[in-house]
Amino acid sequence: MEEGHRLPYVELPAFQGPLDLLLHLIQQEKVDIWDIPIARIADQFVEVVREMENLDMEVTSEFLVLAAQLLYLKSLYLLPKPKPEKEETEEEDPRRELLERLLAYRSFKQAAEVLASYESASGHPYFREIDVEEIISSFSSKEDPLTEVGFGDLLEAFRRVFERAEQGEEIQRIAPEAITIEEMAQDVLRRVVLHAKGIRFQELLRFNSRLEIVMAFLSVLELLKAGKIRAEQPSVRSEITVFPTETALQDLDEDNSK
Amino acid sequence: MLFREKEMAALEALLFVAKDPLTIETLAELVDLAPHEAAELVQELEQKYKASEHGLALIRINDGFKLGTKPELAPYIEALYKQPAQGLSAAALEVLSIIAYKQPTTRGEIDFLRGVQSDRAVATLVEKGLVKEVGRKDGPGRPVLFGTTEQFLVHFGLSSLSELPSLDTEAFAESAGTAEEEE
Amino acid sequence: MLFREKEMAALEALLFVAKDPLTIETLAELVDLAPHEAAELVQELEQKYKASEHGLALIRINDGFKLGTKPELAPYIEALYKQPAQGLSAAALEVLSIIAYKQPTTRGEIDFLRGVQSDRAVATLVEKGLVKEVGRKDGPGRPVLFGTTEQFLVHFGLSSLSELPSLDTEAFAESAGTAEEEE
Repeated sequence: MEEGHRLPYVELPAFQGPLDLLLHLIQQEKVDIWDIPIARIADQFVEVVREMENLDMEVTSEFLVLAAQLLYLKSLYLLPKPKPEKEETEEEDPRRELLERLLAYRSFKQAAEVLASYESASGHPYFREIDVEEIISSFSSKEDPLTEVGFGDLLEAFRRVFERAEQGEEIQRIAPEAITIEEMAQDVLRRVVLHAKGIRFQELLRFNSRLEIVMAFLSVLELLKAGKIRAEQPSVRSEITVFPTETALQDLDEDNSK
Repeated sequence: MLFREKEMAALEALLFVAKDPLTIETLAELVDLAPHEAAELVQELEQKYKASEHGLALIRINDGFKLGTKPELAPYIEALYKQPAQGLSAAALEVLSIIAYKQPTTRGEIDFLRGVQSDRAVATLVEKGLVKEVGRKDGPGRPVLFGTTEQFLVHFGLSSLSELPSLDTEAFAESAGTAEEEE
Repeated sequence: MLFREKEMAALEALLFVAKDPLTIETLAELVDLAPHEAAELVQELEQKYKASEHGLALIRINDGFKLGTKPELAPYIEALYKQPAQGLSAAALEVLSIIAYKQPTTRGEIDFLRGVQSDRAVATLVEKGLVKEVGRKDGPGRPVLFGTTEQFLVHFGLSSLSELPSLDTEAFAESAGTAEEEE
């Protein structure tokens, strides 16, 4: 190296990466990127990286990789060329890939500088923070969630509840013999609750088997004892009608809150 | 104060972005004016927005101000934020029917009658304003009692709950039986 | 169109409450006007706000409009928020320019173009809402693709990506090919 060759002046911390550093060195040479003196630039690059290490700065592997690449390119120029120069095409320029990358990097860096100037130039507009939920909830006439729902639909929905209670889906799936008094009582109570005006004992039966009649009767007795239903029988021969009591509903809530 | 154009513009911008209302004192400090001057400008702004070609208005909340839209333009904003009509789920409709006919009623009763947990459906109905808490039931746990809302009545064009068509439970029972046979 | 006062007011209110920029078509539909009439009113509004005593401005973002504050009043708003405008770091700006010009693009491509890892900067930009994931690239690892947001346009006072300053070098296009191969 020539004696007295000035150290590249660099503000070390400002580099965004090895390409940034390389670009900086080339710009100091004031030559076109395609005409860079690769040997000198390579030396300078290595020197700056060493300097960075001396300053205990973070020298990422990317810097070292590029330094190696530059030294390799430098070595190519020091070796005698095997081929006559006239056949050399641009594609064979070993610097090509690196320099293209550098050019691309330079254009993005310039674009970044333009963006920075936009950013600081005039400030930018501010917008309101829009709380969509709040806006929607402020509407005086809320969207009617019942659009296209009529009485028919409401009654139909209620009928479905009834239907399920009447069918006692679970009860039907399981053979009555396998059902406990408690389960049977639940089933009976559900239907009694739905029939505020009372339901006849006969209506509680689905299978009409002796066993079911016995089970249902025991259930009614249990529910009567618990005060959840009350029963009316105008005469010994007439049918028993059962009604829900207040207690029945109270217990539901108790069960539910458990 | 026609020559206070920059301060006027700044006030407008501040009142525009403010989430919480800004007091005259805050505004005055931000635009570097005496409070009485700021107050004067705010008043001017308020007047300006009163013109019918303006859709904004100065809204006064307690001691503060912010920009908002004129109340009469709400329908346009509703149209902008109109959400696709979301029908009620079958479950929600069932719960609604139970509440409508058995009100006031509790979650426990609803669950029991449907044979399944109904908390989600109840919450949806409350959120949509069709159902509301109407009190608490005496007894253990004092469970919440639910009833239908005015919105519910409005939708069905009822002036009171007594106008709900009566429920013929007998007919229901029969139709349920029929449905069973058909199955 | 001085007699279109109500529509004018409605437009102003809509542009005030809109979360996303509204197109002329949407506005026209909402205020029940023909698109060319709505466009005329919007332009009138834009002009009106240009007067120096107004702090608001009609901001054009892509094909849409929304109301915002005039850029030059930003210091007042930053004072209100007690948030001095913080510029982006040089690294973030580099990454942002790469994403802006090459979107949709991947972290791999950004790293290659900058010659340095950019994950921190990308994360910062995503956090600031200037950049977002826009999909995934086909191919090994299905890397995330990044693109700029509307907030990006607003932040730099651009109304669309086409207003980005043009990149100067012809090597730009070629380098794209190289980066592709490297990945």
